[in-house]
Amino acid sequence: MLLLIARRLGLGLLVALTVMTLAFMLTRLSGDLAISIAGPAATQADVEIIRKAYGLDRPLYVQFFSWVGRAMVGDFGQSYFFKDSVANLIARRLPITLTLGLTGLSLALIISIPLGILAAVRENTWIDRGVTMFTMVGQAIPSFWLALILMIVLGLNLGILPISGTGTWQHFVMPGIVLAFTAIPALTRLTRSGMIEAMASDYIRTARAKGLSRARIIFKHALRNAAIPVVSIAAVQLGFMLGGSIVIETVFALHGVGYLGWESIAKNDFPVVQAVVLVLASIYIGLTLLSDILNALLDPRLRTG
Amino acid sequence: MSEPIAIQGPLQAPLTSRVGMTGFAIGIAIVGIIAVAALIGNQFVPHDPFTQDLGNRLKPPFWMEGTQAGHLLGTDQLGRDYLARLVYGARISLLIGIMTVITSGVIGITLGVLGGFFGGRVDDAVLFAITTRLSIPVVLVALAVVGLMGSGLGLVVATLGLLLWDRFAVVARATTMQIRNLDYVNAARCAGASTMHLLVKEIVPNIASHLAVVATLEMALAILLEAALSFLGLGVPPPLPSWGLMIAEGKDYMFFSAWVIMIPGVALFVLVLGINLVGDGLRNLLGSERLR
Amino acid sequence: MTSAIEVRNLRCEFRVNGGWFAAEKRVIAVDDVTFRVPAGSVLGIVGESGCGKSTLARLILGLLKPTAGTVLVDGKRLFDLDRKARARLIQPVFQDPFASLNPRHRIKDIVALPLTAQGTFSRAEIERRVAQILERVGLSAAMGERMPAQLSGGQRQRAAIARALVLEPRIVICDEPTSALDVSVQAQILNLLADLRRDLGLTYLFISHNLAVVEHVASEVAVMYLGRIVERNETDALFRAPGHPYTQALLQSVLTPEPGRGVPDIGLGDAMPDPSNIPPGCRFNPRCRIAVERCRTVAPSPMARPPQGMVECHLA
Amino acid sequence: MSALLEVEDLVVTFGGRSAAVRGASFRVEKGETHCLVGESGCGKSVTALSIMNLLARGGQRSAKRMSFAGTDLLSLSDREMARLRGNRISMIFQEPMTSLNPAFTVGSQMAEVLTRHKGGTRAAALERSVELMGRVGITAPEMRLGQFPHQLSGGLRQRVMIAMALMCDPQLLVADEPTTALDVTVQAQILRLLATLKRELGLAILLITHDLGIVARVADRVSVMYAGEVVERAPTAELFRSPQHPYTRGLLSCVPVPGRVQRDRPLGSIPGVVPAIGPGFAGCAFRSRCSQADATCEHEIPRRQAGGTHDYLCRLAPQVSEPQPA
Repeated sequence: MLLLIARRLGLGLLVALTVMTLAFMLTRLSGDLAISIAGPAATQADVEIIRKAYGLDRPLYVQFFSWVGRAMVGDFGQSYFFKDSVANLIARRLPITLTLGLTGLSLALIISIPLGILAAVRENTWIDRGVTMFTMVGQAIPSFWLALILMIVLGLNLGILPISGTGTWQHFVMPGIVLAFTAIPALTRLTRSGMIEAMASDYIRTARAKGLSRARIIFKHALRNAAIPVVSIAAVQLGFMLGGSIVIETVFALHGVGYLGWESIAKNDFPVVQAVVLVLASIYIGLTLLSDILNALLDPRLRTG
Repeated sequence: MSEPIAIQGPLQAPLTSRVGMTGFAIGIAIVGIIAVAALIGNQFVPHDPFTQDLGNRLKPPFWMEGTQAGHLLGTDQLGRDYLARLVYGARISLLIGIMTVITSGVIGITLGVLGGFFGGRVDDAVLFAITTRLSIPVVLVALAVVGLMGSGLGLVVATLGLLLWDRFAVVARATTMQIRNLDYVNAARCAGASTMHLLVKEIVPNIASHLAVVATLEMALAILLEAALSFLGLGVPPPLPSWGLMIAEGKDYMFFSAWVIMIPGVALFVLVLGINLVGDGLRNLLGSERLR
Repeated sequence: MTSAIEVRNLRCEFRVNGGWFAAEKRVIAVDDVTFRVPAGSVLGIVGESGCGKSTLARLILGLLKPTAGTVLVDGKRLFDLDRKARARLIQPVFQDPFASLNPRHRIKDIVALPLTAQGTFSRAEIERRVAQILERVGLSAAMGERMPAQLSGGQRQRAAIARALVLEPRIVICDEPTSALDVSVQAQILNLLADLRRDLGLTYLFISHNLAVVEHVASEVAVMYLGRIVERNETDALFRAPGHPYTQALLQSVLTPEPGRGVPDIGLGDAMPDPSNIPPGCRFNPRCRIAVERCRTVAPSPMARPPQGMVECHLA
Repeated sequence: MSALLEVEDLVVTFGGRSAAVRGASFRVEKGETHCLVGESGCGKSVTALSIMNLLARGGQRSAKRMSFAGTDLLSLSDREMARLRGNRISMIFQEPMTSLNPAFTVGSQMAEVLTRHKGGTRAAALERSVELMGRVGITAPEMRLGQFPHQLSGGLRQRVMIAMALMCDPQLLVADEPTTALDVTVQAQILRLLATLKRELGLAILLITHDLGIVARVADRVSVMYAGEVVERAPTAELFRSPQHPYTRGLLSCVPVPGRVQRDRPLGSIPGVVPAIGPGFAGCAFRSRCSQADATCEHEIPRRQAGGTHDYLCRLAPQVSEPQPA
């Protein structure tokens, strides 16, 4: 088991390294960084000074390895725009994104699991069709547009929630709802299909042949098996939600990591862009590992040989 | 590697319900109407989507008071005809959706089928590529590419195409693995068929229906992502009327004239819903509910 | 005379990932198997699930690479033959007729595949041969135009047999060809296979878990247990006087339709065979009711058994 | 005398379309083993499931009579029927590999049957589980309690299923192809076990199978099913001695019997395939495959007697015959 975890960590590291390479190449795609940092009004001399100051005159591979080497120990360099260390910036912004992500995930699970169960046990009734329709609608609503509508309805018309900013817990309600909506359709359908599959299985037929009550059949025998993929995928889903929070943070002016990413892209602040990509990727990698471990713990077939 | 997608056997009896088929029909109708509008709609709209008319700014659509005759859906903040822009925007959305699906489909299906069929080292490499791709935050990277390289329709298509192949690869790989050891593939091998024949004639036709479902999902996703990128100002450049960009441009006026974001938003929603209904119909036809 | 099939010291191992909390397992599916099948005869291979009989079939068809040992088909090494030459010599009929026909192709295209893969036949020739073989296996020309889903299990298995024979191979590997069929259809297929063998002079390797079926079709029978052939002999001799306690138990457990005889006590314990954990000594010893101390430590070597056979048992 | 289980004119339809069972009738007496035999699709499993009221969604059952120990099963509510299942009627299935819940231990799955129907503590239920596991020949039952199904072999799982079915001392055990998925040596062990339990506990068994060998060795009485009908009913010995229905005769001739094999002779076989039975089908369903069919077979077929407890569904008069050579 330890060996396997070690192997998975190794794989994760390799993935992270690949992502770093890609992120580095990405920021070099735009041509001469010194020129874009210096801005349109700069003279040739200004550009040269900037090039030296940021170490951009060194060969690409030297720049790359020096960045990788320092990133390994948590030093992502200095932000050009914010005049602060990138590590500090991210450390300050990350809690906000994590709060948002966890709020969104919790809301999504609270809504989608009961809905999925309900649809499954009422398969092919109007309740099931209603739930399916709800998931289709949820999948089709653009999240930024939903955010704007909530702002108009909850913020302006009803005036019960703040429209944007980071100050209080109320500021997380609307973004949390919008983020939850990005995961609810998938999680609901997964719960539903898992439950339908379980309810049609041989062991549920056995449970019925044993004369067990309907509640026990649904909530003990079927749900336990249907929940395994849902729980393990929830972890992966959180990774996707953190990655997708950039749009929502930007709309609500929530100063998390995603917002930071958007700002730094707009400002050509490439050390920050690189670091944000890397941090989000690392979180995702960690969550997939967690998901695999959860899966193994929940499924006795994987737990015991 | 956790695979969020599980697939039931391709040989399962089709499970069709009348209700499911109604959705399928509605979906095809929606996508069909929008496609027709995108192709020839501009013939029927008396305005140009780019002509500004600053004297007629923010005129509301026909069902509201103060509407302007001739501008069925009103005008935007620069007095451009909203209907004309909406029709032009449909063209952009569909173009992006289709081009992205083609690009990402070619990449993803090739990787997935090869990994699933050959297994071993090839599969390790494919799996690594998929894992790496999944760990990259799509929106951020797409924004960064467009932000750093300059915006443009072609660039958006290329970026999304290179980023959205993961689900094609995962599904193609999983279904191929299921099929590659079935006895009809073994029988074809024993019949002396070439590897190319096995891949193209025995495997791909049997996973094609699953891939068609993925294609609808990816098309919907690409359209939504393009809208999001344009909304954030790093997608299709103005004055092209992408629906996402129309929402972004209307954002400043939404508290007073909510319709400026409602009209392009609803259009986006209906198109994506239509595509999803088509996908769901296909899925019902296949009886593979877990193919998300 | 060269044998149609000759297998020497064949061995096949798999590595099975044990999951998160268990060690990787090494499964020995086929363990040092040697035998010859003379041209024109039928070797039946019997054994329970997991004994390696299907793996053996796959090795002889070249679908799996052996860990060690050689397979000679018609006197030539299997892996020296290219795919087309191999296809001309040896063809399979698989168990499940619902899985062995590509659901997206028409029956006549499926049957034609061995011919088209050769690349040397004209279209007219292919059509002529397909029509001929379809008729020979009892399918009408109209059946050839259908998709597999439109055929019954027995008809599908006829199509699979047609595909196997269209290239006129010398050898057919039948891997449980009737196990998925109902008994009335099973009889049709067995009769068809017997006719074809007689008329075309074919050699069969016939794999089945059903002893009665094997007795009906095979001229010689090999019994497999945990990857090894533990007894082999001419069919009549083996069924009349089985030497290995496992063969005896297998024969006893066949329930013939004779009312009033009850279910025999075959005296095997519930130590089920596990190919990832083969016991030392004789691999059958944990289930054997006559096992002695030597059986637990020393693996028996093959001993001749009249008239033509062998058995691997210290006590036979 | 009333039988333990009486089924008369059972009809089962799915989604209102074609009927899977078309008027099946049979009786299971107390303490006897009754076999329902037939090929795939003949409706034998559906019959068993409809007795248990376990039909898959869309399945509709109706019957002139379906009673168990004097109770009319058709009039019971779902809740009342659930109280009967696992308690006075138990059922085991074909696939021991998938019939146990992979997420729970063997012990917890067994114990819940007793606590559900008889109440009592979990500890007492576990004790009873151990006792029954010993009874069905599972070695080291205490250790098995804490194991998960995937850790057991197929034969062991089927023994667990049987032990679980016995938890509440049922009067009837419905066994749907209980050995089909098992190896022949394990099959013999499981069938011996069922025979022993029947003898020692006075248990009646309704055994569903396609295997005439099993029928011959374990059944007291047999009902042969074809295309949703019971075409012949007889005591076992009599059925094998003088089968009357052409289908039964054909079926018997198809089975290769070890030791009586003539390798150069073809096996007997039944030509053709089971026809699709649509609504409005009348007459004998076997006529398209029967060598003795004539025009009268297209009309209603009477049930003929061939002895006190032997009857069959065919126009042909009963004949005394030697057993079919195999």
